[in-house]
Amino acid sequence: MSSWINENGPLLFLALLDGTVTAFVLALIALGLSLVFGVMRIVNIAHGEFFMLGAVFSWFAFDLTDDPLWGFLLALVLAPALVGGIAVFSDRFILRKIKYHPESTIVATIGLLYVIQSLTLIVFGPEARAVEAPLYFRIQFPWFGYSGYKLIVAGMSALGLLGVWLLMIRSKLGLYMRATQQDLEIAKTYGVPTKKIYAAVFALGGGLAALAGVLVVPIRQADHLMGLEPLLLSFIVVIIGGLGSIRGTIVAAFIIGISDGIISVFYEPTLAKMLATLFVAMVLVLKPSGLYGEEVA
Amino acid sequence: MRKKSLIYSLLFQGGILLLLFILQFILPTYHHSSVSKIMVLASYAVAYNFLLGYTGLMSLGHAMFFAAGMYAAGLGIYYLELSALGALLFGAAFTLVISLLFGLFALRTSGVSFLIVTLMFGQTFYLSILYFNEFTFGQDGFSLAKHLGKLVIFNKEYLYSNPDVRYNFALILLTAYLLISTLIMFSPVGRILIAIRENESRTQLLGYNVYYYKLFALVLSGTFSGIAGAMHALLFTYVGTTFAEIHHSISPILWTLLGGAGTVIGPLFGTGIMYYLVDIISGITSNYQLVVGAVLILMIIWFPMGIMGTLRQKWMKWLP
Amino acid sequence: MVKKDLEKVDQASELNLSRRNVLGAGALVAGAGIIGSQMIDPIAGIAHAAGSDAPIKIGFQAHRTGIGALYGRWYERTTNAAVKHINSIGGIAGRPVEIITEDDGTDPKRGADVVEKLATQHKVDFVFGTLFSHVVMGSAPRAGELKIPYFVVSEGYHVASGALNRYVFQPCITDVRAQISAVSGWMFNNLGKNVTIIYPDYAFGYNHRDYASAAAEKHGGKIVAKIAIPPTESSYTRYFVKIPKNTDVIYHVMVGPGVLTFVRELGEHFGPNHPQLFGFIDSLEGVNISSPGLDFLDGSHFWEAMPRYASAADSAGSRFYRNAVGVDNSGASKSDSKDIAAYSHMFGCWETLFAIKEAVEQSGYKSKKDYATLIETMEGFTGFNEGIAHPQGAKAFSGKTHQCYGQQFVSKVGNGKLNVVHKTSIADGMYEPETDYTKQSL
Amino acid sequence: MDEMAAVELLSTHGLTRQYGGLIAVNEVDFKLYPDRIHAIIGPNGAGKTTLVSLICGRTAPSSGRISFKGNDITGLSSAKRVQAGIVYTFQVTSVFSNLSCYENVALSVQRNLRAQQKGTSLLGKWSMVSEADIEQAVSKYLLEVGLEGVEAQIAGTLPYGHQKLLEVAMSLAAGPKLLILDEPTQGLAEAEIENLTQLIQEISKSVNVLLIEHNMEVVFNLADHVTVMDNGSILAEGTPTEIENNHAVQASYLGN
Repeated sequence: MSSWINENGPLLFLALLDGTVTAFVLALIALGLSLVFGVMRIVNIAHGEFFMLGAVFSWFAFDLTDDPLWGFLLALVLAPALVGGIAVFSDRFILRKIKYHPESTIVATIGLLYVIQSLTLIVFGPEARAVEAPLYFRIQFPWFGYSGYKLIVAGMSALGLLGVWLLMIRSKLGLYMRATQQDLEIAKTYGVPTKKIYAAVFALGGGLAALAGVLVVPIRQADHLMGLEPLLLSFIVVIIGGLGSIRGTIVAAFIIGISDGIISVFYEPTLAKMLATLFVAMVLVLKPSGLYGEEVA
Repeated sequence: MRKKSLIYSLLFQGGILLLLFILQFILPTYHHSSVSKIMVLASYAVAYNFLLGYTGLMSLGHAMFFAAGMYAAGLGIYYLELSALGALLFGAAFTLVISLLFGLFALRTSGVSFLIVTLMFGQTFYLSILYFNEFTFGQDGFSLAKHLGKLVIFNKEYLYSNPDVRYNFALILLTAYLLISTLIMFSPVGRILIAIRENESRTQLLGYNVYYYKLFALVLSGTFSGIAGAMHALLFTYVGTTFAEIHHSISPILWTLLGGAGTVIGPLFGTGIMYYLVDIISGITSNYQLVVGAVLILMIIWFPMGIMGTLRQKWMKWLP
Repeated sequence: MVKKDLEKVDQASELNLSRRNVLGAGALVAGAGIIGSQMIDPIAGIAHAAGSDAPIKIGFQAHRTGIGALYGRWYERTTNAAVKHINSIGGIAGRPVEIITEDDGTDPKRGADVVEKLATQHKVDFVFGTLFSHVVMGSAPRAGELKIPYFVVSEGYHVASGALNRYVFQPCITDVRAQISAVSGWMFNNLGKNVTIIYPDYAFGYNHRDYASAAAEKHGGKIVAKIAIPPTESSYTRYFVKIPKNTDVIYHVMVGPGVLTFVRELGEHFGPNHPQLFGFIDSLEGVNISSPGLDFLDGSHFWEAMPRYASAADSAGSRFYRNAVGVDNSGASKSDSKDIAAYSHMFGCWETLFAIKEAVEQSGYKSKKDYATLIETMEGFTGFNEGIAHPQGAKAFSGKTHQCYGQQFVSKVGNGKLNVVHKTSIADGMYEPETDYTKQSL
Repeated sequence: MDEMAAVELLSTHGLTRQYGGLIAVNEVDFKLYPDRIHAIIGPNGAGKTTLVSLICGRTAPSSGRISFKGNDITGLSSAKRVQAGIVYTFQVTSVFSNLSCYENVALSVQRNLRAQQKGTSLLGKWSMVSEADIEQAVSKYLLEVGLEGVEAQIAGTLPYGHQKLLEVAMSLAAGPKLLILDEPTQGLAEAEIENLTQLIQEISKSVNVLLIEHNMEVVFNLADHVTVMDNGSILAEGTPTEIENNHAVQASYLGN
C-alpha cells in the first residue's frame, strides 16, 4: 500500500488538483446550460460557442490594451456583456419566433453554432491566439510544478458560482426565475414578465459561458473551434446532475472533472471520454432525473 | 381515397425516379457524379426521415448507424475479404444489431432526453472508432479501391466506382427506400407511426404498445442508414471517421427538414438542394458553413414544413 | 496494422449479374442503365484539346476552413506566390498557369467532392495542395478513379506506404517517416538515450511513435514511455506525470490549437530542471516563439523542414523564396508581424508547382490524354536540385514510392528565435521502398 | 340489490393513489356489474378522474389491485387493457387533430381487425388486415355516432361537439367490453347533450358503460347505478333514486 502511494501518490495528487480546476470551470459553463434548460425548457447547442466568443473577445481586449491585467479586467466586464447581448438578440429574433419548441430550438441553435463559428473564422482567423495571464506565478510542489493562475481560475469560478447562487436566492430576478421554472403558467398569472425573464436567463447562461471563456483563455488559447468540447462536457455534467438543478450541476461537475482526471491519468484519455459519454447515456436511460433534477419531458 | 393517394404518390415518385434514370444519359460528368452521391445521401435522409418525419423521434446520433454500416462493410471487405454483396449484407446485419441494442436502451427516454442519449451514443461510437484505431485505421480511415472486386454484367467487368455503376446502384437504393417507405406509410403500421408522432399517449390508449412500434421505426431507420453507409463505402471506396462525426448526424436533419419532414420524397429534394448550395457557395466564398447555419435558422423560423410539406399542405394533399 | 497484399485489383466476378439474379429486377434496370450509359458515353469528360497558349489549369484543394485552416491560409499564399513567379518567367511550357481553388473544410468527405469538382467541372489538368492526411486518404481514391494526377503536400507516409494509387505523388515534401529517421539519430547521439515520446493519438502521431522506436533501436537509444494525447485535448498537465524520471529527452510532436498550451504546461510542470526537449516544429507551426509562457523553451531543440528564421547560411534560392511568399526574416508575414508562417510545410506547395512544371515540360504534356506520359516522366525523376524552384534544398525522388527525400534541420531555441545547429543529409532519411506504384496499370 | 349475485365485470380492492402528501384515491373498493350504465359522480377533486385513470392504466396505483372479468390487471399496461376491452374516452377531446376523421377511426378499427385475425403470415399479422375492411368499418362507426360523410375532413376542424362524437366512434371501434366516458357532455349545447344521451343509451345495449358526469340530469336519465365519491373515497352507492334521497350525499354534493 505504502509503495503504491509512493509511486502513484503524485499522480493521484495531480489528478485531483487538475480535476478540481477543471471541475470549477466546467461547473460555470454547465451552470449556464442548466439554467437555460431549467427555466426555458430548451437545450442550447450553441452554448459552447458562447464560451468560445468569451475567449475570443478576451483576446481582442488583450490586443487592444496590450496589457495582460487591464485586458483581462476589460474582458471580464465586456465579454459576458457582449455575449449576453448576442444571446438576447438570438432569443428575441430566433427562439421567441419558434416559441421555444424543444426540437426546433435544437435545430435553430445548431444553425446558430455554425453561424457564430463561421463569422468568428472570418473576423478572427483560423489560428489559435494566446492571451497573457493577468497574474502569473508557478507553484513548485515536491514532485512537479503547477500554474498559479489555474488556481486563480478555480477561485474566480467559485466566486462566479457563488454569485449565481446569491442571484437565485436573493434577487427579484432569481425569484422570478425560480417561479418560471416551477410553473410557467402560474408565474404568468402572478405577473412575472416571463418574456423578459427568458431573455435574461438566456443572456445569463451565455454570459456565464463567456465568463468561463475569459478565465480559461490564458491557460489555453482562443480559437474558433474550441466550443464543441466544453459543450459535450457540459451536456454530460448537466445530465448527470439533473437538468435544471443548480446543486446537481455543481456536484456533477466535480464528479466528472475529477473522475476524468483520474481515468485519464491512470488509464487512457480516449477511454475516459468514451466511458463518460456512455455513462451519461446510461444515466439518462436508467435514471432520467439525474442526481438531483426532475424528469425530462 | 387512400388507394387513389397511393397510386398518385407512386406515380409521382416513379416520375421523379424515371427522370433520374434518364438524367444519367444527359448530365455532364461532374453533375452525373454529384447526383450519384446525392442519391446515396438522400437514401440516408429517407431512412432518417422515417424516424423524424413519421415517428416524430429526433435523433442526433444517426451518423452512428451510417458509420456502423460503412465500417462493417469496409472492414469486412478489408479483413474478411467479403464480396461486395456480402459486405452489404454484413453492413445491414451489423447495423440491425446495433440499432436494436441501441433502441432497447434509448427508447426508454423521449423528447429532449432521447435526443441527448442519441448524441451521446453517437459520440461514444465515434470515440470507439478512434480508440480501436489499430483495427479501424482511426481518423485517417482507409480506401477500399484495392480490395474491392469487380462487377460483372453480361460478361463485362466494371469497377464499383465506375460512374455508371455508381449512378445506377445509387438509384436502385433510393428507389427501394422510397418504395418501402411509401408502402409502409400506406399500411396500417405507417398509420400507427404517424399517430405516435401526433400524440403518443393517445396512441397508447388506443391499445398500441407504442414502444414496439417506435423500436420498429428506429431499427428500420437505423438499418437503412447503415445500408446507405455500406453502399457509400462500396461506391465511393473510402471509409473514415468523418462519417461518424456529429456533423454527419446533423446533415440528415437539415436535409429532411428542408425537403419536408414526414414526406417520403422530401429528403431527396432537401439533400439535392443542400448539396448544390454548399457546392456553389464553396466556389464563391470560403465559408459554406455560414450558409448552412443561416439556412437552418431561417428554415426553422419561416419554413418549418419544408418544401414538400408546404406543397402537400397547399396542393398535393395525397402526398405521403 | 494488417498488411494486405495489394495485388487483388483484378479479382473479378463477385457479383455476376448475368448468372446470379441476386438483385432481381433492380439489377436489370441497373444493367440497362450502366450499359446504356457506356454506349452513349457522356459527352463531357473528354478534355478538349487545348490550344498552345491556353492556360494550364491546376486545381488547388485548400483547407480554408476546419482544423487545417491555419496551414491552409499559408498554403494558399505560397501557391499564389509560386504561380505569380512561374507566370512571370513564361509559365509552364509557355502556357500560363491558372489556379482554381476550392475549400474542402479539412473534411475527407468534402475533399473527395472537391477533387471531383476540380477534375470534372473545372476540368483542371492536375489537382494539388492537400495537407491533412485524412483528407488525402479520403480524396486520393477519387483521383485514382478519375485518373487525374494528384500532387499532395502532406508529409504523411501514406504515399510511400503504398496505401494510395499511381496517380498520387508527393514530390516535394519529405514524408514523416524519413523526417523522423533523419533527425532522431542526431537526437539520440546528442541529447540523450532515454526518450519519452509524446504524440497525438492518431495516424500522424503513430508514425512518430513507430519510426522513432525503430530509430531508437538503430542508434542504441531507448523509448522509455509513449504518451498518446487525443487530438481534442485542451489540458495536458495530467499527462506529464506519466513521464518517467529517468527520461533524458522528451520528444514531442503536437498539432492543432492546443500546441501552445502544451508547451506552456510542460514548462509549468517541470520548471527550470527539465529533461532535454526535442520537438517537431509542428508543435509550434504558426506560433510565435516569443509568445507568452514560451520562454521555457529556451535551449530546447526542434526539427524544422525549412528554417523559419533567416540566416547568413541561407541559399540564394531560399532568400528569393522568402521574399516572394511575403515572409520576413523572423518567419512572420511582412504585412503583419503577429501572423507567423507555416514555414516548415508551405514550401512544399511552391516546390510541387515547380516539379509539375518540370514534369510537364519534360514529358511534352499537352492535354489530359498525355497523363500516362506525364506520370511515367515523373516516375523517371531521381531528384531535384537546390535553387529557386527548390528553395528548401536538393531532393532525391523515388519513382517507385512517388515520394521525395530531402535534408532536414535541427534548430535550437535561443534569444527568442530558432537557430539551425544541424543539417541532415538526404541519405539520413532514406529507407527501402515498401511499394512500387510503377507496377500498377494506368 | 339482487344484482349483487351477478359476477362483477370490474372490481378494485383497496385501490390507492397518492401524489406526494395528497391522497387522490383512498383505499377504494369499487365494483362494476355488467349490463347496466354505471355512473360515478362527486364534487371536483373527489378523485373520479384519478379512479378511472387507474382503471384504464394511465396512472399506476400506489397500492391496491384491479381485476377485470376475474383477471388481475393491475400490472397490465394501458395498451394491454385496451386490448382486453377497457376503453377510455377523454374528458377533453383528444382526437388526432391534424389527421382526417377517417384516419382517426381507422387507427382504432385496424387494431381490432388485426386482433380478430387467425393464423399467421410471413409479413406479420398486419399484412392480413385489408384497407377495404378498414374502410367499411370506419364508415359503420361514423354512421353509428351520426357523423357519416366526414371521412376526409381534418379532425381538428370539426365543431367541438362533433369531435366528441368522433372520440366516441374511435372508442367504439376499439371493440370495448367496458366503455369509460369521462364527462362526455361537458362543453356541449343542450341539443347536443340530448343527442349524446340517446347515443349512450343506444351504445349501452351492447357495451357496458361507465359514466363520469357532472350533469345530474344526464346521470339520472341514463344511469342504472350510481357511485358517489368524495375526498378520494366512496361516499354512497345505489340506484339514482336511492342516491337522490341519501342525506349524506345531499349534504356534501347535491345540496349545492
